[in-house]
Amino acid sequence: MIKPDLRVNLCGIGLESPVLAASGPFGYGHEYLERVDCSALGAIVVKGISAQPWAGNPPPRLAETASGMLNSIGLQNPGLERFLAEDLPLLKGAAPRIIVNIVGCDIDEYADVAAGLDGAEGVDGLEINISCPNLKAGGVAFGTDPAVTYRVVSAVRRQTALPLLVKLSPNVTDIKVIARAAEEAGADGISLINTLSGMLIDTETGRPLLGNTFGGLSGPAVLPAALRMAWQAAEAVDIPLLAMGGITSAEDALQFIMAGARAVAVGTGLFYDPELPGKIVRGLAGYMEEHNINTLGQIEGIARRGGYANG
Amino acid sequence: MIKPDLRVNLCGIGLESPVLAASGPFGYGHEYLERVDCSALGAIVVKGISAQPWAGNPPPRLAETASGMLNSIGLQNPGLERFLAEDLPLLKGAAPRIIVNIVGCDIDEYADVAAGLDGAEGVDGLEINISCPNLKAGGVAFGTDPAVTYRVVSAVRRQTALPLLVKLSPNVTDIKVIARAAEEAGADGISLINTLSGMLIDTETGRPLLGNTFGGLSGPAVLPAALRMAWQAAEAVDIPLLAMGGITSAEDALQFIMAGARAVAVGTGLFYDPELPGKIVRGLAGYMEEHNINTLGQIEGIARRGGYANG
Amino acid sequence: MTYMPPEYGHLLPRPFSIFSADREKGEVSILFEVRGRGTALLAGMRQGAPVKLLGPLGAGFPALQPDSLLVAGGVGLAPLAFLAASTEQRRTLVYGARTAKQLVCSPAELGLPNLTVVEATEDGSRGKRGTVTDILPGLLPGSRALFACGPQRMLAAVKGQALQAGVPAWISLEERMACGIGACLGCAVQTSGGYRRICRDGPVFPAGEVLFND
Amino acid sequence: MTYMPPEYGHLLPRPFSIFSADREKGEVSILFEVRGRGTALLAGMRQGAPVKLLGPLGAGFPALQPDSLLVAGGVGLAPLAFLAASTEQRRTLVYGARTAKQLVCSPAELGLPNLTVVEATEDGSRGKRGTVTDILPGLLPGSRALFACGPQRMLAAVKGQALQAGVPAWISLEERMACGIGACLGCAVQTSGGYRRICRDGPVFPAGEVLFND
Ligand SMILES: Cc1cc2nc3c(=O)[nH]c(=O)nc-3n(C[C@H](O)[C@H](O)[C@H](O)COP(=O)(O)OP(=O)(O)OC[C@H]3O[C@@H](n4cnc5c(N)ncnc54)[C@H](O)[C@@H]3O)c2cc1C
Ligand SMILES: Cc1cc2nc3c(=O)[nH]c(=O)nc-3n(C[C@H](O)[C@H](O)[C@H](O)COP(=O)(O)OP(=O)(O)OC[C@H]3O[C@@H](n4cnc5c(N)ncnc54)[C@H](O)[C@@H]3O)c2cc1C
Ligand SMILES: Cc1cc2nc3c(=O)[nH]c(=O)nc-3n(C[C@H](O)[C@H](O)[C@H](O)COP(=O)(O)O)c2cc1C
Ligand SMILES: Cc1cc2nc3c(=O)[nH]c(=O)nc-3n(C[C@H](O)[C@H](O)[C@H](O)COP(=O)(O)O)c2cc1C
Ligand code: FES
Ligand code: FES
Repeated sequence: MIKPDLRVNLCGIGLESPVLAASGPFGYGHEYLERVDCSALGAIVVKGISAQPWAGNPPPRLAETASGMLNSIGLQNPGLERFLAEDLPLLKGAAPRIIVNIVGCDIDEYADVAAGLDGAEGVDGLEINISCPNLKAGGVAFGTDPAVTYRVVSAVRRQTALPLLVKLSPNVTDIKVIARAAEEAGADGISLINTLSGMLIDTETGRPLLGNTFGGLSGPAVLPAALRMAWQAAEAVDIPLLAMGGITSAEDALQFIMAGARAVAVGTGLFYDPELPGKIVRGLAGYMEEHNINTLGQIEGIARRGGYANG
Repeated sequence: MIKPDLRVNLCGIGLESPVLAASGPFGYGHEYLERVDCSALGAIVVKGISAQPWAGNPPPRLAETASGMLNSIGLQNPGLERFLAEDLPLLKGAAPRIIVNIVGCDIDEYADVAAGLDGAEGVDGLEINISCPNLKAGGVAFGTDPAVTYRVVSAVRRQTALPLLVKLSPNVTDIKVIARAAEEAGADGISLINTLSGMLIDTETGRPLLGNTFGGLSGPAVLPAALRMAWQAAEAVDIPLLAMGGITSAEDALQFIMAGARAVAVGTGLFYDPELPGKIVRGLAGYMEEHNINTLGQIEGIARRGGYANG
Repeated sequence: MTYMPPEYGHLLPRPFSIFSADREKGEVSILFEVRGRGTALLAGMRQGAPVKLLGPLGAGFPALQPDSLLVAGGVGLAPLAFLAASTEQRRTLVYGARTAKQLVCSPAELGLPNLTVVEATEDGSRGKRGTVTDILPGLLPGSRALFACGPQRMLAAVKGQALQAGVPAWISLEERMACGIGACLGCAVQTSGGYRRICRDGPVFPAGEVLFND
Repeated sequence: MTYMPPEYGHLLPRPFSIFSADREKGEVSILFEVRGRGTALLAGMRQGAPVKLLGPLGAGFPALQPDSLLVAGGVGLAPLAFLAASTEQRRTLVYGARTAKQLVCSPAELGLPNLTVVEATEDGSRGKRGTVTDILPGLLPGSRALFACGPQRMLAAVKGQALQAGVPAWISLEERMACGIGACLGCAVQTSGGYRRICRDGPVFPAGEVLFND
């Protein structure tokens, strides 16, 4: 009988498990590490860090939707300095690998955060969140324009030798051109998807339900759109993919791997079930045993190559 | 006590009810008209018609997703001639108002269908589906480019004096520029949203589940994204909106109306419950009675104006 | 179409064949197998809970002729049991499945005294060892018509055998559905006459018209 | 956090206060009101069905001091009943709601002999006619601390009255939640110290720190 090997190499980061905690829902990690068994996670992608502290959006910040949720946290975070002083020490050792998600309101801020994290002990990689509003361009997200994407990624690349993932916004006409711009600017990997822009209205008050009007849609509702974009990104670039969007089972994770993802992350799924990472890892192992698969590399992108020979 | 008036005027088409059947799920109408009470519908938007018959995509064409579904019907349709000869006569009289959705694989085909429908008795309006792949531009959808949108809508506008709605694709970075292009080209109204591009993979075969790989996501899962785009379109244009995307209750319909829609359509919701239109209409009437609202005009776009004064 | 109870969220209706009908009592029964979420939820419902149905829909099997052969794979038994119950003539049902467990109904449970049931399981755990297509060659020569329902692979094989033996055959197909009434064009099957709707033009088609893609 | 049974699809967990706890039996109970889909599904579950809980979470009320005043609006009774049960001292609970129907629990049902309950309903259908804020002015002067839970509008008014009377007050807040443990930053409330997390830094905050936005 086969003993499945779940290790993967994501842009030079060796992971014991292909299931990561997505940036945001997991916060800075210690809250979950205290309460639930996180040993099944290959890495934690910590919540977005900016150079200065960001206050975040007015409440309500959350709403439940059909098979999903909206959030408008507004990238609230303690800023680089406090992250390094207070959060990172709690994570080191306790967490598996640590990937830090970075945000900025202009290109310099992204570059500054990257520079500040470059030498930090315990940081295994960076993930740039290019869905932030570009304040110098009227609040349009950086990641909706390939030229701006190229500039942000290049600026960060110059500041760091750490493995660098670029996290794409799904709110674009053509994810392929954005993925290519990131690759050309020196990204080591692509993360996708961030949340889909959405909103709800409270019919009793006649007003938007979220304090910020718009929020980001995540959860199982978005899985088919996320999977389509993962498929398209895999077609567009040669660097590895970290895929996410609505994953709540091993079968969901397998779909992303078969579309071409090296590893997957769970975000909203953790809210439904904090023990989800372990369940997914056990489910993947079971699937691999059943289908005689030694390593995930054997099925990475298999759906792009016609699937199993006689499936 | 108030007797709520549910009539609305959509681009010159007087509707007895603000709830329409969305193009596609309702087919050419007669199948539903035979089986269920459709009297609550303000209009039927019939399935897309092209100049020549289209065969459609290979099966499987449907898949269920979390709170939604994927379809890849591929715009199968009998073509203009058979529609006029066989389908339209069955609809006339039996149906409330009739809006015909038109599709094409190039601009000429759109114009030809519009010309052929212009004089047809029983046709109250047209809806142009610009989500079709533009065969002359490598299969990119017409509706993802404002310049192409402008050209398609202008070409159709020249062929017809019928009320003309333009149905937008949600798979774009900025729905506002597309809505504005349609308005400038002479559209009388905007319909939105069409389906979000998505896919699923069958982990047993390792292959995409749909015969066509990609399909369109619809149903409650997409409601928050659809509502956000309706809100943005209402901001961008002055012509009325017909809004849809995941509506399965009067409360859902109200959210779209409060975001700025004149009328709403139900598609996937009909599959969950063929009696949905009547339930929504009764729910709207109940809400209006409770909140002392005479006409829907009083709450159209109210969320864009700060909501109820003391809600 | 069987509408899913709304407390489970938004689920498309599920299509099922009629297994038996009591016209006097106005009752129908369905025989179903748990495949995924929808059938698992139906199976877990408490007895007496209401379920909304729309039907009957589409075109079923033509009337049974003398010397007809019925062929069922697994839960494909449902429409054939219903067909068999429509006449008192003697007829033969070839009923196959992977293992005895998938032979969901015993001949006695069907309560059709004039029905001869030939069972086959791939592992030999009940009836003959093998598939229905191992048994058909012996029975086709004397038959005037064949009616079949089961997995697509079985139907494709049965179609080939029937055509070769010159026996007219009708097969009942499956595809994922949304509307169930012919409106959405979601349940297409490729036939010699182009795409047809399984829910309305079928689910039963003359075997010769159906183009299987494998 | 109460995790919703998976047969209903994907639903976020729902936060509830502990209404009572029996440490020996290892049991806790919650008292809840049906507001939307989640609570309706919980209410419809058959007796004995398992429910997954994560807790206790966050920071509750500080220890009861002598001459404390408890104030509950509707189902906000839950954490105050739990607090009241933590001591044998005499204390007073002001318990208000729109109508008698929303006074979900009678004093007798609470089974707390040392608790004096003053009820108020807006329509006068039980207890005094009016809101808890009509009653507080008479009781605040003799009180050394106030503990409250209820609708936001009530808490804002109670905060004002307590501050004015110079009585230290703690209030338990509500906001929509996702993680329940302080990770997602979804349940923010504006305080004099910036946004704080209701699930972890609260739900109980010193009233003076909370900035109500209405
Ligand atoms: C005309 C017709 C008659 C049928 N009669 C019966 C019957 O009498 N008894 C019975 O047990 N089943 C019958 N089926 C199949 C039944 O509809 C499916 O098993 C059921 O819809 C699966 O629902 P689920 O939620 O459990 O599975 P899902 O989770 O939706 O899917 C589980 C698996 O079932 C397959 N599947 C899902 N829906 C369909 C579908 N509509 N057609 C074919 N495969 C599907 C999927 O490919 C998937 O592999 C019939 C189908 C059709 C089209
Ligand atoms: C710390 C805390 C303790 C609570 N204790 C209790 C308790 O002991 N008993 C009790 O009955 N309720 C309590 N609640 C409120 C309870 O969590 C909500 O009523 C419940 O989550 C509503 O779920 P639903 O699916 O029925 O409603 P939904 O359909 O989700 O929403 C219905 C309505 O409830 C409101 N709502 C939804 N979730 C929340 C939330 N988390 N906080 C505030 N409002 C919400 C929405 O604005 C909406 O108008 C508490 C909330 C918090 C934050
Ligand atoms: C509450 C919440 C906060 C989030 N914060 C961030 C963030 O700070 N940076 C980021 O790149 N993505 C953030 N995301 C997006 C997630 O990392 C993920 O891309 C998205 O939610 C889709 O995955 P899911 O469906 O598994 O949640 C956040 C998502 C949620 C739900
Ligand atoms: C099966 C199916 C077929 C559809 N066919 C068409 C079509 O022919 N033309 C069109 O403009 N939209 C078509 N649509 C899109 C719907 O009209 C609608 O825009 C979309 O489904 C979102 O609404 P819903 O969530 O209520 O279904 C189709 C949708 C479905 C589910
Ligand atoms: S299921 Fe809609 S046409 Fe068959
Ligand atoms: S609910 Fe996540 S921080 Fe409070």
